[in-house]
Amino acid sequence: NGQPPGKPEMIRCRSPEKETFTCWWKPGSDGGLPTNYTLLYTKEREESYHECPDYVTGGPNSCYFDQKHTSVWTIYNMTVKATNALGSNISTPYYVDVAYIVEPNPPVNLTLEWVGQAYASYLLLKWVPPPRADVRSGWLTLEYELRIRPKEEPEWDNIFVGLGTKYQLFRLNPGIKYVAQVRCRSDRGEWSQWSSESHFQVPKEFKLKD
Amino acid sequence: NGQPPGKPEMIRCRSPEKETFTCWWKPGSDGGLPTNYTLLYTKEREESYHECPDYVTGGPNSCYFDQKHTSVWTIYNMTVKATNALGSNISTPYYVDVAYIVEPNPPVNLTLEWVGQAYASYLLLKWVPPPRADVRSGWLTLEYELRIRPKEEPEWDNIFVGLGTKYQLFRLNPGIKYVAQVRCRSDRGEWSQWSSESHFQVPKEFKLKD
Amino acid sequence: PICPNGSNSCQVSLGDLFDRAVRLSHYIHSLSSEMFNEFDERYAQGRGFIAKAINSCHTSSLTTPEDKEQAQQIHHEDLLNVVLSVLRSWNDPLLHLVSEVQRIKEAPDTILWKAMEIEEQNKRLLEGMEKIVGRVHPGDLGNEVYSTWSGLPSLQLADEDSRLFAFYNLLHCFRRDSHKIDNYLKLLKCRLIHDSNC
Repeated sequence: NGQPPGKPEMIRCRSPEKETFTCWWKPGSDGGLPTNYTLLYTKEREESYHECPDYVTGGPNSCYFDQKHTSVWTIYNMTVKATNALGSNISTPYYVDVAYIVEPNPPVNLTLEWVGQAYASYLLLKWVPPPRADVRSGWLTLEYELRIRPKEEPEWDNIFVGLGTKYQLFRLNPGIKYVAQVRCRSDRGEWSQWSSESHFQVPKEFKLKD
Repeated sequence: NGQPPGKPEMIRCRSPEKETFTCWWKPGSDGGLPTNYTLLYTKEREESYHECPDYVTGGPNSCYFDQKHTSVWTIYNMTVKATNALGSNISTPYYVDVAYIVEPNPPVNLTLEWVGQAYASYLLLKWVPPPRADVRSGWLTLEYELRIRPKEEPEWDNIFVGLGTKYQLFRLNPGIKYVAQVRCRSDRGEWSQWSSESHFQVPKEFKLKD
Repeated sequence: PICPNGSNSCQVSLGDLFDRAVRLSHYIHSLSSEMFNEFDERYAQGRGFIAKAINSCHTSSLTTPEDKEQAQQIHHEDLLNVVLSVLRSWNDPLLHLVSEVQRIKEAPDTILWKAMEIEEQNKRLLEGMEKIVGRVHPGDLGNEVYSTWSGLPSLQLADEDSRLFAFYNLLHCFRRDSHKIDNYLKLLKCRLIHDSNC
């Protein structure tokens, strides 16, 4: 007994640094039989089909494209085919432009430092781009967003920072403990995950300038 | 009496827009006699010597090369010769490629405008590239940097803006007077001088989100 | 979503192609400037290499615009071909640069990493330029004109001064040519995509 496999579906592709990328699919039903999956893709204006170069690196139901197989100059048209003893089923075509699927890894080393000035003390937040991101001169231009909240409060306050990797935060309440995170995105892609949390206790006695 | 002139020295060349450039030299001692200076140069891929086309436009001890006499990605080998009644003295050869001596004039028309929004008011800073820089055709590409500080504070806060000519600044202290300046550079060249200062007083009564 | 109506119109726009090419050429020029400056500071101080580097780039046989007027008068197809020719002329030397840099005494990793990164990104930019040329004037992959490079033996000379000069000259020439490519691409992008109104 058993059935031909259900229709698989491409669900997501992601590139951490516009140099490699990974795509994932969601299998359909396997019809109760051993089913295997083949990902095939063509590039813009090309007739020839290529098979996924690496089914392993990206984990189950995935295809990993290393630098050699990654091009930012073309659109990929990919389908995944499920096959078992009783037949096969192909996903609807899925189009990918690597420049639009960039989701960097989170920034690292978020540090919080209190700068007490006579006039306007502030909290200086500093961080570093994610490792492996060739961001120095613009191949991957990263923008940053901060979020901060008093430790006891649920609601975050989001601050879009832009290109810089530091930020001065004025007008914090004395004596309060704050939690902060930072994330980044390539100007055309998705936001990264938030960095790990950093904590800071604002000094009690600093004079708040009226 | 008197002496032959001391040895002059080429000290600096600068191009404001990669279309013309000016070089300056430092005279040696004039030996107590009237001394005149001649700048001679050769250009890569050319055998012949040329004399400075314009000793006036760039001010004393200078040579100005207009568009007709300016080639980029070409090494100029120049020397300056001091001559008086008792002899002459020649500077050591000075090599320059216009591609690497671009130092633009400062940006102009830096305006500061308060944008009061329900959720987050901000200061909108806008500016315009320096007049003679041809950014429109793409011949020159400029990056910008802002600096801002409360009028009473000595320390500036520098913000690298990148290619844009406007910037939104959130989180300013209500009622405080701020001073801002902007500068620019071309690709890998020198930063321009800072623009003239612009001042702005943040409104007192805007609702501060706690 | 990209390609909403299926694959017939499904391609990266010319504007996006130029955007990526300019971003890459800017990055490559930045890397080449850093590499040249690093090498110059570490190995070339006081050796007068600049004087010997005049008229010594293997690409100087290629006719390229040398000022704004020339660059604006040249037809865009010809300027695209200039970019292709200069890029192709560097495939071979950049490949050898990566292997030969490893033989320089105490060459810092940063110079080696940059040489590898530049060789990789230059190939990527050439792929993009061939795509752009194919899009701007289909059917013509650009004349296969480029300058051959015969500098490998000089990178392997026994005499250290001569060998270091050979490296200096190669890095000096690549910094110059990568700056030309970056500049020409920014001009082309403004002309073809933004109607000369960047």
